[in-house]
Amino acid sequence: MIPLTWYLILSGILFSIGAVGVLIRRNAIVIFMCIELMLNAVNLAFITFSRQLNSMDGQIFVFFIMTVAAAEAAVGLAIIIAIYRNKATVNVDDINLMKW
Amino acid sequence: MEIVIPPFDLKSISPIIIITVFAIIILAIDVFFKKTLRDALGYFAILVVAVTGMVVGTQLGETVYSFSNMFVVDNFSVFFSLIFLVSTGIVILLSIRYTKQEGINNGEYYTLILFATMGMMLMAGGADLLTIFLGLEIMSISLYVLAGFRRDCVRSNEASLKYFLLGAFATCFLLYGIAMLYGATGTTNIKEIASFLANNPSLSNPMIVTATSLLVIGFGFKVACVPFHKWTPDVYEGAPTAITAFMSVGPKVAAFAAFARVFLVALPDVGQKWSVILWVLAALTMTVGNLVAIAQTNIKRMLAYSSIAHAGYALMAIIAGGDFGPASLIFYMLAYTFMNLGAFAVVIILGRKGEENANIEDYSGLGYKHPILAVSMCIFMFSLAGIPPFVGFIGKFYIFSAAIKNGFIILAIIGVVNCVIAVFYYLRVTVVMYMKKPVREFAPLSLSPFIIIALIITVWGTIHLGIFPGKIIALVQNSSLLY
Amino acid sequence: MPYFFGCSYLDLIGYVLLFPIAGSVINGLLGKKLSKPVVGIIGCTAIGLAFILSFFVFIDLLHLAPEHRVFEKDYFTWIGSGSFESIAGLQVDPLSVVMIMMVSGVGFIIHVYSVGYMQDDDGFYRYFTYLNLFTFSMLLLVLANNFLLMFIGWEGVGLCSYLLIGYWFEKKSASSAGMKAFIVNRVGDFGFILGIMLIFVTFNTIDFTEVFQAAPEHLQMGGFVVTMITLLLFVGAIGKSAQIPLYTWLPDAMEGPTPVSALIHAATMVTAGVYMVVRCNVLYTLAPFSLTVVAVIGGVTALFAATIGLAQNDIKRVLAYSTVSQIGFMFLACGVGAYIAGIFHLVTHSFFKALLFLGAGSVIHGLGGEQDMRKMGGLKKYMPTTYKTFLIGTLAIAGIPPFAGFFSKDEVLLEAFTKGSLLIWGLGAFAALLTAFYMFRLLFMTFCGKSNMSKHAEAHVHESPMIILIPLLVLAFLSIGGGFIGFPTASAINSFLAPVIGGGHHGTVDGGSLHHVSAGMMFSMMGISTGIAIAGIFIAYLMYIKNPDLPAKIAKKFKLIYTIVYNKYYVDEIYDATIVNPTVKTSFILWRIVDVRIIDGFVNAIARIVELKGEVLKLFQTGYVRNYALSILLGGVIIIVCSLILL
Amino acid sequence: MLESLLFLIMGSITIACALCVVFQKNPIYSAIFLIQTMVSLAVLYVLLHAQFIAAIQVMIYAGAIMVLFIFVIMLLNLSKADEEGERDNLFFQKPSAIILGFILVVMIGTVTLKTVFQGVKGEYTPETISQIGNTQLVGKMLFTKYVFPFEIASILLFAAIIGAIILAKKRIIED
Amino acid sequence: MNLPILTIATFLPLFGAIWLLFVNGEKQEKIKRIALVIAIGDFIISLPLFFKFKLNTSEFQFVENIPWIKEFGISYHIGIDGISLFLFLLTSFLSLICILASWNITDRIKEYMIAMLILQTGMLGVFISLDLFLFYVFWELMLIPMYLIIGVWGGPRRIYATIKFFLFTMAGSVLMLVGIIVIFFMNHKATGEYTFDLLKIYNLDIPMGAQFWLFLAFFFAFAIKVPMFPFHTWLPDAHVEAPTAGSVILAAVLLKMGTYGFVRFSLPLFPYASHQFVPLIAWLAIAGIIYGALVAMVQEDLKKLVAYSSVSHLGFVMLGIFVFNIQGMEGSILQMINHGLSTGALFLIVGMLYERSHTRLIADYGGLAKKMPIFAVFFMVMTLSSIGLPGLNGFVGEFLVLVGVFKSNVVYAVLATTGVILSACYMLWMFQRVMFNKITNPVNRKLKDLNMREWALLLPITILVFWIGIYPKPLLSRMDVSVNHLLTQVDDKYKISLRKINLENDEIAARAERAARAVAAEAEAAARAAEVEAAARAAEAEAAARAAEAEAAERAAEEANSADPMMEED
Repeated sequence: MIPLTWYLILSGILFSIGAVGVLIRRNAIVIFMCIELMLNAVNLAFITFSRQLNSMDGQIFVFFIMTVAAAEAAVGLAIIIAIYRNKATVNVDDINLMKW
Repeated sequence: MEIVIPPFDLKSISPIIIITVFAIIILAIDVFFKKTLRDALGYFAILVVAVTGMVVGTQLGETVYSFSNMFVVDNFSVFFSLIFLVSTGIVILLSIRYTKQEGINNGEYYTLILFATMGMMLMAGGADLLTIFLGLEIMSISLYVLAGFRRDCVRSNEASLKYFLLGAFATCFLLYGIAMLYGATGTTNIKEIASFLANNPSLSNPMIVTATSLLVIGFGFKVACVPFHKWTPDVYEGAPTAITAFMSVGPKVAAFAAFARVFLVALPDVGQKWSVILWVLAALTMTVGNLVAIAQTNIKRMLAYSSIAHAGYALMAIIAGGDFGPASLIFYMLAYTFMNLGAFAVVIILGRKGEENANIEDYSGLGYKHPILAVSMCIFMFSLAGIPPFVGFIGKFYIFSAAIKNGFIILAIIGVVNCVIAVFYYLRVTVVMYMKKPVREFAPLSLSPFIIIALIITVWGTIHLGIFPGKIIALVQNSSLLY
Repeated sequence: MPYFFGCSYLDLIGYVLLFPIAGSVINGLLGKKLSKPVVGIIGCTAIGLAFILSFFVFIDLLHLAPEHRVFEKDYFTWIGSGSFESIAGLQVDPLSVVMIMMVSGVGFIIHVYSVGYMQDDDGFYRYFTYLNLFTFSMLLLVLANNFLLMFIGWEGVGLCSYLLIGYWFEKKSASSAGMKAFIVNRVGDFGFILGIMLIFVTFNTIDFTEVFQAAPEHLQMGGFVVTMITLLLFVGAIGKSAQIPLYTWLPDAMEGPTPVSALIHAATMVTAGVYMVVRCNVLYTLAPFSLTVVAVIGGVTALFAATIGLAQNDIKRVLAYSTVSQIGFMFLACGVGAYIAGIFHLVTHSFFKALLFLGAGSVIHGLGGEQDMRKMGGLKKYMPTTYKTFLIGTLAIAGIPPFAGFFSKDEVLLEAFTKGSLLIWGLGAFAALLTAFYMFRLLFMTFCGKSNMSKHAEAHVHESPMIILIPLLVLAFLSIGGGFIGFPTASAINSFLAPVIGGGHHGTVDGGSLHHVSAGMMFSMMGISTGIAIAGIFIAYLMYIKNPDLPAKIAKKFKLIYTIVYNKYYVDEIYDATIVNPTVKTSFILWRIVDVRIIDGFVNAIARIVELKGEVLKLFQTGYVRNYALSILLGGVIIIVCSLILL
Repeated sequence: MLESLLFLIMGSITIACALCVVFQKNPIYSAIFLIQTMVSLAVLYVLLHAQFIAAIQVMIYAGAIMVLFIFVIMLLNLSKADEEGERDNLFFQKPSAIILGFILVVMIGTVTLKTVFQGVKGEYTPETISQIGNTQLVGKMLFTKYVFPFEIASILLFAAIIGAIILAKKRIIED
Repeated sequence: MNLPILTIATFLPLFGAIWLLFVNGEKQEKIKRIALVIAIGDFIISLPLFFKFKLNTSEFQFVENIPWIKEFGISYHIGIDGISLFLFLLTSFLSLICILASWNITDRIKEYMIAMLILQTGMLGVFISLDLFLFYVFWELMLIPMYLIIGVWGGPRRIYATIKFFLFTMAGSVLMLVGIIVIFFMNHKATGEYTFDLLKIYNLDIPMGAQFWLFLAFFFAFAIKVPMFPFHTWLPDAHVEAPTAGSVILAAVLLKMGTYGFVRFSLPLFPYASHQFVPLIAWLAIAGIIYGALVAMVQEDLKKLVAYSSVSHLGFVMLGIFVFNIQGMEGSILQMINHGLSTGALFLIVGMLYERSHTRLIADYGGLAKKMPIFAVFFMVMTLSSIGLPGLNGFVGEFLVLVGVFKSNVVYAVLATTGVILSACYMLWMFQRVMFNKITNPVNRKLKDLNMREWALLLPITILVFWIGIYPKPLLSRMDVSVNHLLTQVDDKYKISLRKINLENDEIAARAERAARAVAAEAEAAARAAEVEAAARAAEAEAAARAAEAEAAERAAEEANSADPMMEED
């Protein structure tokens, strides 16, 4: 059996990729997808820990995270739609009316 | 396999049930009686808040862990819940006229505010990181929506988007932290984490240290502490003013409640040793908040930065810990609720449709035109600046006491120096109101009896608690016993 | 012992002060509504009553045995703080009685004179208010029983001097002169007040009697403390009595009305320094070094001022420099330990100098305000009485027997010769020569020779009215007879004042009488001084009557010296350049640079920096949501790294 | 051995797909690669004995949620990657993000490798779980220990639905 | 019957302010009259304090002590002693004058009067608080109305001035807040009681190291308020911009809060540090005296001139406080009152001029004495009082201060006395330029002399000026016991500190000796083993021992030296 730390490192890599994605992409939807990626990384960590600790709590937590992800997806996409209606763009760099 | 469903201790969560149920009822009323009962929804919402408040009040003094230690009712959570309800109540009072003016859908608006309040109560009463997380999400999602409630307004959209993206981003960190904490300790329950850490020195465990850092990011984002603060001014500026008022108080206070509970109960020794990093964060937060606030011309942005600075002060209370720290945090949050909401009340009263992003200069000569409003604003500004005899002073005094008591004298000095910097921009509002001639005609005030009530409550709270804080302090000291 | 309503006149000493202050208050508050004669009567009566009472007090005192001629009356505690106590109390002893009689007497005469002199002035009541206040202050100065109370009088006369010099305040020169007088006096007071403090710290009291009693036991002869005390007090005296280097205010003080010059800047106030030194003779005797300083400063001032007097053309200024010079004589006397001689000269000087000033006033009055001697001349036919009295005064000051000045000046020179050194005497003698010269120069230029008056003035010139002439006559009488109170070998003033010298009871020091001097010595000295005086007069005669062109020639020949002397050695200019201007410039620098630029600049810079930091930090708020996320991640990474390193 | 191999393969796929999500210019492709990532993660979940989660990962996450994403992308007609071509206003953003990401990876890796796990072990070993059944166990937990959060989650979803409706519906001109 | 006179007197103005809130702002006359009645009432109420004041007790009198915030041991503890009595009376007297002086204000008179009355409460409260927290509250409370008075009713640069004023004072006082809290916890540590009660905290023996920092914390608050050189730059600006009454209050009362703070808090709480800081404070005070005077001399603006003269005058006060003897202290307290009266009056006078010709530039005046003789008299009296002419109030205080200073340090005294000369220079020069000479500015030909109201403003002050100058005994006798008590208190605590230091030094010396002896013994032992090496080492050890001894002796001597001035105290 492979050590569980590998899973954790994988989760760390995924998390970092997601984070980098949030930082470098400009399409709001893609940014949001990168956030989903990060959430997935977290999920992987939870599952791994759950496995390691012989506990179900991690899995349940992941269940709730998925729920939250769904809720966020609903709201987030709604926000993106709303802003697209007003500005006809989802480029976050163009959405900087407010600064300083 | 047999499933034994645990006893439902509904009494402990009765406030949450009440507020949720009535929130849904409001939505239903809105759906069925759209036209006829517009304003009535607001009254109803206030009623809900009041009833919930009374129910919460009855819980004072007991400590109950319910639902497999998922939720706790203790003085700490009760007091915080009361603060949330007060702020929600005031915000609803502020909203009744405001929503009409801005053409905002009533039912969903109040429902979401009440949901957010419910989320906050969950955060304050969460005894498990999961509950806290869920509470945080309910609150956040409601607020993402509320921030973008004026759908046709680009700024509102932008605020909503920024808040949402960054909020979700920060939530990932929080979750990762929770995951790591879970991995290192085997549980997400605060009490169990505490007992685990009591037996195993956490500091030798890098994962717990990292987890703590990640939690700091997560909560730091919600309380808007530097360097996780950048969303605050933009979102505050873009969101509908009533919601800005709400956001500047409710979520922040709730995040502090959770922050305090996690750090002071679950991670007490981590919290202690962590003081260095939190120390730097607090100092940075106050300083950056105050400095940038000086450079602001928009009152909402200025208040946003001021709220960042206040987060810095409150962070000090968490760093201080001990028997004064949590108590001073609670008191400060209460104080902050009154004075900040009061300031926003004035902003709302003076706002006009579509032009609510008021420049500070627009308040020129307010003292001539609307003396009572100006006096109220003055009181809030002085209170925010921490000048006696207003409640802000007592709050700061309490926090500095806590810091000094636990040996953070330098931090306290940084704090007081920041108070002086803060005076600079708070005074500017009064200067503009009293010492400058009006630059233009004031629009007719958006006054309603409710907003006046809100103003009276906040002024009263700011003054009364400033002069006779004794009872509240006793209560707060009683509530700060977290264990 | 004569009694007044059942109490001794000594007990009524307070009224000596009360009358003038009452006069001052009445005139001050109501004077504007009263007519001029009434104001004048009130003013004169107040002083007159004071004089009469002083006289009775004097008589009272004479009834006592010489060693008991000290009477103190305490009224109330003025300042009491811890061990420090200053009681408002008066002290009557021979010295103070002589002084109060002189002050109130001469003062009364000048008051009367003023009624005539100031007749046409708008601020008549104001004038009398000040004059009465001045008399009050001077009397307080001499009657005080402790240093601090004396200081009230001391400053009070300074204030009145300020007010009276600047009486015609619309004239810039007048108001400036008043200010100058006050400030220069203050410089002296600086020393005086330090002296008082040193006395308090040394003796733990500032009461005269107690200090003088304790001094011989407490202090070592010539010790540092007593030397410091006396020197500091003397700094006060220098300021008030216009000695080098603080004399410059006195000539300027001639901006005031002439009677004021007579009263304040000749007869009374400027002698306060001398009075103070004599009052503290016990201390001075213990400090030989200080005495030397007093003598040297006195002698040098006497000569120095006399030389300036040689070349002045303003009639009052000449008199002013002569006053400086004569007071130098008094200090010279004190400096050699001849305190009584000093007081004697003080008294006679007050007579003849008042006479001279009033006479000059009469001239000025007669000429409608002209003060330049070069525009006078030949006045004796227009103003015979004035001329005669003035001549008496001039003879007195020149030291021609038997006029008052002769006796006193002779005594001073004699004492200087016997007790001091030849050098000191030489200073005095030379000064006496010059005095005789310039005084007669003044007399000749003014009254003799041919008239240099303008047509207008000549038409206008007239003898003064009786109210002006009577005081002149009285003073002329005193200038003739006044010297006899100090007639050698039978000096009444000597024996009367003797108990005061050396602390009264502690007659450790020789009272300054002339018992030790042989008669031959005395008479030869008399001869010498008379000779000096005559020589001076003769030179003056040569230059101004016989050969009126000579002065101009001499002036041409010694142009440099003449210019320097004519310009008063440029002392004022030097003070301006070395003290006044640098101070003002420094102040400007302090204000414009240090205060505004540096201190305030620093403060403002902090504020600016704070603001700027806000402006700069604001720029980090770019508005790009990705950027915000970056800062979250960056902050997070830093926190994690730090926490991992730290923990 | 097979398990390790599987992990390595699936792990590589996951990372590759994740990288594609980030670096693909076209949002649609990003979304598809995200789905791919999720599916491969689901495989890893199975390897970790979390079959129920693996199932809902595929069904709900990859299935429902991601479809929503793609739907929105289509709705807004965002398939062309026009915005990404422009000059980046934040020139420092990309390098610093990548450096930070790298540091993050290293840090998490180090922390993971250095940590000695002392957490309280639970009773649910893979054996017990397979005895009871993973899904049953999740169900049991949800209705016992986690009943409160479970109920709360419903409100969360409710709030999200309201929010989504509010924000996304077309403006109805009122009054 | 024991009326709570202090409370009534303190809060009556606040009550008046609340009353005014409900008066129609249009009725200007009514508002002014109400404010005046309140102020007069307040003054009358506070008069019994003077007459009923017991002379022979050092206890605080008219004490009221009610718990306020029990949780922190904060109480409403007020009372007065001989030190605060006069400042209290001065405040209520000058507030009355100020309200009368504000009669000409037409712009928003209601708000103005409210601010004045609140200000009065704040100021009165500062002087009677016997609770650190209460003190701080009043201390800050009075900032707000003052800020508004300058900022709203001030001159053209009022905003700059008022913000500067506020920030300066705030910057100083927040550190004091930290200091207060630190003391609070120190006291708690020592006694186990949470209390801010000053009288209880007086008994606290603060460690010497902590005293140093705490003293500094308080120092900035008070020094800025005083204001001591170089913290004074807010003052000229604030004065120039403030309306007349504001200037009067600022000069007469607000500045005294700083000096009062030193007397009431710094000295008794930190006696050791106070003594240590004497050189610094003395030099700053002297610098202030001379600097203030010099800068005042060249001012072109009347108000600025008077403002800088305040810097100079307050230098005397500070110097008197920090010589620790009764003359210095009483002189300082008296000087506080004197400065309040004469500088207050000078500001009134400048205000009267300003009302007439709307300029404060000295150059615009000249020759006024001709047109305004009565005004000239009052002006003269105040000028002379400010100069410190004997017979007027200024002299008594100044002289006592100087005597006190002279007793403790001659150099300070000599330098301070130069201020006497300088004050004459700048005041008289100013007076000359304003009142004397010919009228050059045609505007001034039409000036009117004082009216009845202005008489009423200046006459009472003038009477007090003469009274204090001629018969200051009623004041001094009331101070005597309190000042004595304070000084003994300070002295005793200081001596205890010194003794502690001596003990410590002895201990250090003993330890050094012991160490030296040990080394020597060791060396001796070594000597037996290896003679050559040992000789060198023994010598070294001996040298070390000697050095240690010498050091100890030196330190002891130093201590003795520093202790000396205290021993001389009578």
